[in-house]
Amino acid sequence: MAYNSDLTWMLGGPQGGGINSAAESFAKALARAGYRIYMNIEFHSNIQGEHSYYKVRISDRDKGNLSEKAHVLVSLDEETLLGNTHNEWPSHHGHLSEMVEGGVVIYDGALKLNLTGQRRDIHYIPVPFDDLLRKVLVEAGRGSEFNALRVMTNSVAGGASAAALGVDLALYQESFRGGTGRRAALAELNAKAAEAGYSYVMEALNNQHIFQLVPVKRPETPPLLMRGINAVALAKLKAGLGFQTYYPISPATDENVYLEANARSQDLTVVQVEDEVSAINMAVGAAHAGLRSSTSTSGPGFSLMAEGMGFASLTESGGPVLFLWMRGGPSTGLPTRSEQADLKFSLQPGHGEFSHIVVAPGDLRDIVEDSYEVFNWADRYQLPAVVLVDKKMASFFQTIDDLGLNNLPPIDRGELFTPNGNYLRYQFTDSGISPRSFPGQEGGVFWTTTDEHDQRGHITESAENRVQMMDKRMGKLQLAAREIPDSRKIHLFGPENAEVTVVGWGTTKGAILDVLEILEREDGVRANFLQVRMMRPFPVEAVARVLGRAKRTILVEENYSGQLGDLVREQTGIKIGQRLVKFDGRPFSEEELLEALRRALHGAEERIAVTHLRP
Amino acid sequence: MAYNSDLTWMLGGPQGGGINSAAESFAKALARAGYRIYMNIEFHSNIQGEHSYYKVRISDRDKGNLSEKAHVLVSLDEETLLGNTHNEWPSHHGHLSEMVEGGVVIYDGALKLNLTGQRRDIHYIPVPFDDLLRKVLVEAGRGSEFNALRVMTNSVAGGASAAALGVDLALYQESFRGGTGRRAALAELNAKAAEAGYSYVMEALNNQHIFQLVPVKRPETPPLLMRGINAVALAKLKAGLGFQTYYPISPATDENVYLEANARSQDLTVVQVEDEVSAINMAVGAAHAGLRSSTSTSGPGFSLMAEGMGFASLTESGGPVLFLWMRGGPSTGLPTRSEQADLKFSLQPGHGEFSHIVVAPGDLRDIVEDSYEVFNWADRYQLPAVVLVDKKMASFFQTIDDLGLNNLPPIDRGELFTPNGNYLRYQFTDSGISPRSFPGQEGGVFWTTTDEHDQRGHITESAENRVQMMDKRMGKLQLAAREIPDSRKIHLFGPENAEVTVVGWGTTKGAILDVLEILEREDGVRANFLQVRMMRPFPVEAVARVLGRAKRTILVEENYSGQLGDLVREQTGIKIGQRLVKFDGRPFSEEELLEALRRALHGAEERIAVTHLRP
Amino acid sequence: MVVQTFTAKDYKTAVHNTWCPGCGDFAILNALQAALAEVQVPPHKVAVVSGIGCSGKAPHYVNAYGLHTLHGRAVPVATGVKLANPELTVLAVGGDGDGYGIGAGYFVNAGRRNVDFTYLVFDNEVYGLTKGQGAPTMIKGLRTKGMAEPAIQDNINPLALAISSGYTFVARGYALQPKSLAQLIGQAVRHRGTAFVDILQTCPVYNDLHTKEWFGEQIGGHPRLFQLDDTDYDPMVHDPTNLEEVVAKKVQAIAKSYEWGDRIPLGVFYKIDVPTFEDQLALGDRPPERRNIWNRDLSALENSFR
Amino acid sequence: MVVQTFTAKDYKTAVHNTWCPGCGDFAILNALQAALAEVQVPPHKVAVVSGIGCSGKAPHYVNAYGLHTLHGRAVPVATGVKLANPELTVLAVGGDGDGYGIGAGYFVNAGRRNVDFTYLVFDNEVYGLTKGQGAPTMIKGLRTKGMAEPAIQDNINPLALAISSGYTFVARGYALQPKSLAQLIGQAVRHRGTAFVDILQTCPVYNDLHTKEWFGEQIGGHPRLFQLDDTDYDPMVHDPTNLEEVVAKKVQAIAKSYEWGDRIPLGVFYKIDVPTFEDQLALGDRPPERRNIWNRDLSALENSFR
Ligand SMILES: Cc1ncc(C[n+]2csc(CCOP(=O)(O)OP(=O)(O)O)c2C)c(N)n1
Ligand SMILES: Cc1ncc(C[n+]2csc(CCOP(=O)(O)OP(=O)(O)O)c2C)c(N)n1
Ligand code: SF4
Ligand code: SF4
Ligand SMILES: [Mg+2]
Ligand SMILES: [Mg+2]
Repeated sequence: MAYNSDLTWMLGGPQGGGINSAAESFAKALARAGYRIYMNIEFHSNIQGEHSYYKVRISDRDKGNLSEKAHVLVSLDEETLLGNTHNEWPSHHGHLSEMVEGGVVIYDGALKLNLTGQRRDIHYIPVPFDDLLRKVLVEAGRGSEFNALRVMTNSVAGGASAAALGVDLALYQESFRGGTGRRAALAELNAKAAEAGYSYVMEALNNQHIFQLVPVKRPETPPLLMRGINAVALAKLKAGLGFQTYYPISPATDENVYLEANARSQDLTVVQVEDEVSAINMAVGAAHAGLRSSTSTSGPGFSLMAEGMGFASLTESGGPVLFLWMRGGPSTGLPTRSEQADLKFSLQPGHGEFSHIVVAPGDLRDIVEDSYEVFNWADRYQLPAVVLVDKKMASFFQTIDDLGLNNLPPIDRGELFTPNGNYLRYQFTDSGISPRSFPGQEGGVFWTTTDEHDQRGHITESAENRVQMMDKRMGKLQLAAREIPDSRKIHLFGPENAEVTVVGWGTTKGAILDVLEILEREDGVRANFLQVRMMRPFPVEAVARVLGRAKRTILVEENYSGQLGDLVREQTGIKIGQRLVKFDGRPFSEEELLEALRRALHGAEERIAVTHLRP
Repeated sequence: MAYNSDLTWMLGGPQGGGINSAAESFAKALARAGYRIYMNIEFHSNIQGEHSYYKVRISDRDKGNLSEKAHVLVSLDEETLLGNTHNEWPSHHGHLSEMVEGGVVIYDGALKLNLTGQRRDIHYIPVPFDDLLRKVLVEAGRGSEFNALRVMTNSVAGGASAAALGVDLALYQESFRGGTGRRAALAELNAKAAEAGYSYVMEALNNQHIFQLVPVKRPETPPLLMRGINAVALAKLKAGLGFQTYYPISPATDENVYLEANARSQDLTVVQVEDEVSAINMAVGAAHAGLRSSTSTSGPGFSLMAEGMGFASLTESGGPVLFLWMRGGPSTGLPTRSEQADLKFSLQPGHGEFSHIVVAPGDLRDIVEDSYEVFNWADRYQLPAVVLVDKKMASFFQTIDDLGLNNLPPIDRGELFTPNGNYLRYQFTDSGISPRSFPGQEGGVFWTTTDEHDQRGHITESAENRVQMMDKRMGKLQLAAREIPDSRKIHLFGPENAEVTVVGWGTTKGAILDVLEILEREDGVRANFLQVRMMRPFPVEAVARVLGRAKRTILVEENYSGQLGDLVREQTGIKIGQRLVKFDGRPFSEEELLEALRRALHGAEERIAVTHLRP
Repeated sequence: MVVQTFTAKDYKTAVHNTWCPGCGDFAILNALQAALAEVQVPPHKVAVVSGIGCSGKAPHYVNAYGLHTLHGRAVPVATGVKLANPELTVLAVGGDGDGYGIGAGYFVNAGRRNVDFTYLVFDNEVYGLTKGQGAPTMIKGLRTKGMAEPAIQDNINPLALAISSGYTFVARGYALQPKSLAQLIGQAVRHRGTAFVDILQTCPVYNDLHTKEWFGEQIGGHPRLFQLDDTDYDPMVHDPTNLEEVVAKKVQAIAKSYEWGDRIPLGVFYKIDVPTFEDQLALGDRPPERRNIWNRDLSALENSFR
Repeated sequence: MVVQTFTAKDYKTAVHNTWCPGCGDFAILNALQAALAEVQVPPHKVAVVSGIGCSGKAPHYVNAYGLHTLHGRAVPVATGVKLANPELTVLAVGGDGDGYGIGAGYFVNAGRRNVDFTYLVFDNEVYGLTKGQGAPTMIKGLRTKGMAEPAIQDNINPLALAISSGYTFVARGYALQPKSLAQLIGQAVRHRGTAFVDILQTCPVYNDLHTKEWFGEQIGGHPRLFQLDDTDYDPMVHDPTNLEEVVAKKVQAIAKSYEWGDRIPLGVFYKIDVPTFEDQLALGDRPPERRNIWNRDLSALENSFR
């Protein structure tokens, strides 16, 4: 039997029912075993009961996105298989349609399911998770602890999955070992539970593996298995973050909670505030007072920060850095789904004209670099900045060997004042940058105001001063555009002289890169990919240069209108020929993007809207 | 002596010191006499004491903007003439530089001014306003009422001005007559006060008029002398406005205060709320409940409405209509100065993608039409709308014969429901418009939510529904684009085949039209003017058509970056060749715009920033 | 006896409910529906306006006009609905985070306005829908299982805050006493002016401190929760023009609102009958179509500018 | 006696003042400068943070770090400044519209937090800078010359609101009693925790009801304004762990705060000494450069993801 080098395992069940820990612990075991993982979760804006599912892509090589298809599906409830019928308009019909032919469906044997009429080309294996665990516990003389240890059904399910995926049982069991404390104490029990699940499924499959994951070498140092949201947090800590405010909101909460949990040990001040207006204003106060400050939110919270953005920029507070975890909009929208629909708003997030920086990292490596360096820029150019991230980036896990936290440029706080007896906070200088003092420093007393102000920071309505101050503030954006190298603003992947140039930004990066590889391999299409990573100041020349010589251009965005397309046209005059958009809250899968690109290439449709009609 | 057909009178003094009523009453007298007026005021964000001034352009024909030059200047304080020296960086050096050669400066004789070193080519006439009034009152046996009647120094100043401008005294005096009550009782006294001022100045000028306003016929019906802010209010009332919320903010306050003053008689509900977040949300509630609702604010308030805009649009509340009285930004900025810097923000005023309408009237006639009809559109397309107006439009007065309130199309509330036993508030229809019910109606019970929702208005995260709902909501914008005629979206003034096309929007309209006339007359330049009046949905084809055949294009905007220029390029790909911008908070004067256009025409500068280095 | 045209059932919908099993919100929902049945207002004359949170989903489960709005904005939206159509019975509902955190400014300023609607706060001391962070009613020093550390911010006193802000009906209810809660909500709905009820709500998922068991405890032979009605406490201002009585009743209510712990009073703490905002604007009860706004003659106004 | 290194003059600037002649703000400004001199904190260790309004211009007239921020946001900004650099003496100042209208949500929630700064509200009962509309402290039924109609919204009681929100120092001052106001501000600055002072301020341009004359009146031989200090009123919670005393002192203060009209008490209404927010976060007094944040070793955190 041939080995499989790219399998997708899926786990579905009710929210709050433990699928997160089950999926994450299984994936971690595989990562430690040497497999490369890309996984993501879909869930409702709900606490307990609604349908949620994890998709885990397991390979011997790095993958940057999910596949549409599943090889093995573990289901803890009926809805995962058959859909939700409790709604007037059911929102999905279960995941069976996603299974590959011959795929394996493992479901909780305690469910009494009627599967008549369902696909017959896949294997259905009811596994009595609870019973198997109970037996293991009883055998170990700990039957009475069943309720307390019930979470171990995760290991039963893991073992069952290992069997279905053709993962070596010992390799999986190994992952339980080597912990400390309670973890270590339970290692053997977990290993037994895994074995129970494994054996049960192997028996059901007549001891024949249906899939067989290609064997890999266990790495010396296990890779990180990490979400974007944690990578952001670590990069911010590395950048010297001193002050973080937040108001709970999905999908930003996890970043905030992680920082909060590490606040005392990292000498970081984290404040849970009363709303996002407070979040940004408090962060502006802290920035003026000399701490690197930040706040993390998503669309609804960002909308409430519009006034604060202008405040920060006009008063040149040097921060805060805002992390905008985009989710399905508009308004409350789809709070737990992903979308790239806040780009345009982030470029002009408030009234009047002011300078700020907007960056959009695309993968874990970008995230670390951008989340870190944007603090340098905020200080250097004394302005606020926005980092565009999204729900997908918040929730996907990926294996990566290390984050490169020690290879980052030094912390640069920009120009600082020296007392001269007549300090002017907003002094006109050639560069447009006025050296800063911070409250508490002798000789550095300054004033600032959200009214137009003079060099000392006092209100003035002088026309002459107004013009100079506007030139000074807006000029800093041009300065930043000149100083920040193109290599931080755009990336061109693939051959210079490609037949087609795909243009995108943010978290579609992984999918686009993977799909272009397939297109080249399977269709012989030589394509390249222009990733736009800095949105403001916009890399006008660099983008115009690439697109100017592109033979054919296709835009890929996860929003309704193709916002980067508009921005490119506004800035360069270049109209990207075709737009592939997806705005149903679910990221492009590899197959969807591949199919859409093929369709675009074979036709001339100006806009192709891709929809994922599954859960 | 030749008659003057275009004179500018100016009145300067400390804020709160009565210049408003003095200038407005004098201008009204001239308007009633048959002159056409265009006047505007500049003032600080202050209550009492800072420098403010009115400029009043008096002509026998309609003018759409102010001239740089002044023929007669009445000054109630020293600063008006000599500038402010109390600031570390004085913001101006007085208005003497604006005087035409031979111009007349009338100032309060009670001021002890040192005018040495000042211009010698103008007339300085100190007039003892108080003394002259006191004398008039004593002669009338009412000397003891001096303090109570001191406001009559306005009439002394008016009389003095009439003399300097060469206005017939009797014509001016006539304006006091015909009132009722207290006004009538004081008519003769006022006339006498005017005469005292008049005679005093005539004597100082040796009974020689320096200027002589061309005589005009007193019209049967006096024209309206009106500010944009009142025209807006009347149009809104005509449109059936039922609910207005506001939080005080300059320059929107006057509209709100005017509506509030007329609320009881007009059966209108006006609520002064605690902030702008409340203002928009309350207005959304009222819109859902079936009243035409509106709120009026300026930049800082609008920034706080970002979340509410998405709410209104996503829930298809059919309103509110927001009047955005733009002022100098960003942040608190220049609260009492004018700017056109909120266009971009108004196009994407919140996170996510949603449909709304943005219009930008250019003059009194546009204001009435747009302020009125936007309520029809809000109802018809069930979305919120923004009307872009600015501080200039709020404060300038202009003569106009009537507002045309009775020539407007009928009120159209859009599609309303008929009970059918299974009403769906968000029913999918071909047009994308779902008939509305309002709370209280039997058979019309609906739900709505800021989460993505199904046809009944209940939360759903279904991908299929999501796509249909986004298509429905965004499609309404295309529907509006199709149904609203081009004639409401753009205007082309001047010859089709001009040498140069000036592009602009909003209140620069008057200045542009006047200046193009001069350019044609004096320079023989055949120019036309493309006024863009509807910003969203953007009239892509119409604008592309005009600009596509333009030989040369020049953008005129009162902001830093030329925002309409960006929008045009984003939407049509067309880059407007040259940008003339002004962002010092003071509108273009006729001379400034003329000079800048000439400079643009004679060169190839891509951007010309015009500055008004006066107060 | 009034003929019961409507029963609680008439205010229910068939919508799939996504609250957690055992959530106290179910009980509040039932009480609300029972109260509407008791007041006998037809479903189509009712509007229920909510913020965002678990509690914010309530309107979907009520057969009445339902507006599930923005986080923290239920009160302004409800105000707009009521002022636009005073013939409606309007209820605002939402969580404690919604009402006292992000909504605190609207909470305070609505008190000043006294528009005739009922405001029910589902007070579970946590941000439920965002996973259990402490809300403004979380008591300083306490820590639920969802919190990493004990709360370091003080809790607000919602009832005292309401009285200081001018509310004319201030009460506290408990989710799991269906009859008395329904009766309390009924009183609130009948009150003319803004009637505020803080409802102690159990959240079995995140609040493991103030649980059904805790609230239900007997201490020294007395139940922790007791009804003010069963005492000689008199919440009512009998002569609203008597400023001394007004102040005395406010102070009494605030003092009472600080009783917490072993003995927690429920019921109406304060009530005064004064003209509503609508009364003062003389809006009457007219729905939009009966306002004199659709065909205005503005010639006099226009001519005043001549 | 302490050596006076700094005098009130050291806290003054030469900036052109744009308040109206006779504005009560001048007196508050003087008292604030006198208080800083009395506390003897060097100007460069002081930050004055304001909102927008006439009152919001105050920082420009104080020789100290001055942040004139957004309307209604002085409190969050001041909180950020103080938490970033706890060694600073931080004052937030602003109007009643700023603080109790648009800022009400921040006012309430700052009470819960108890960060160590002083909050002075210049309470003139009107929106001064936007031309005299009634502010949240305008009493229902009253009408100043700037208002078209008498107020139809109730006024809030700022002191009761503050106490209900958790403030640990709550006081009322009067602009035109320079000595006692300076002394009161001094006490507020010295208080550890958020110290709130509502300052009755005359606005000769818009408030023609509560004028200098009105405040100065003698009624029945007694001055309208009197100092609590001169009575046997005791605002202090002596044992902060004694919940009964805490509640009693709160209730006493709230009752006192409702005294208004012929006799208006001034001074400290309530004071309790409890750990500040910073204390609980163990921030110490370190300015930014002395935090251990500039060169973090994150290998352990990173490795926890392996
Ligand atoms: C502007 C904004 N910020 C944050 C959120 C995220 N959010 C949703 S519900 C919620 C809090 C819910 O807590 P509460 O109001 O107490 O209601 P509960 O869920 O406990 O009923 C928050 C912060 C949001 N929807 N909008
Ligand atoms: C978001 C926002 N809304 C409105 C305003 C306009 N505004 C400026 S000052 C002010 C009110 C001032 O009143 P108050 O806070 O009492 O201060 P005072 O002028 O009386 O000292 C308002 C509403 C603003 N600057 N920002
Ligand atoms: S999280 Fe708590 S409040 Fe929310 S539904 Fe679940 S039990 Fe109820
Ligand atoms: S308007 Fe009132 S508060 Fe403002 S400066 Fe003038 S007097 Fe002072
Ligand atoms: Mg809650
Ligand atoms: Mg005030």
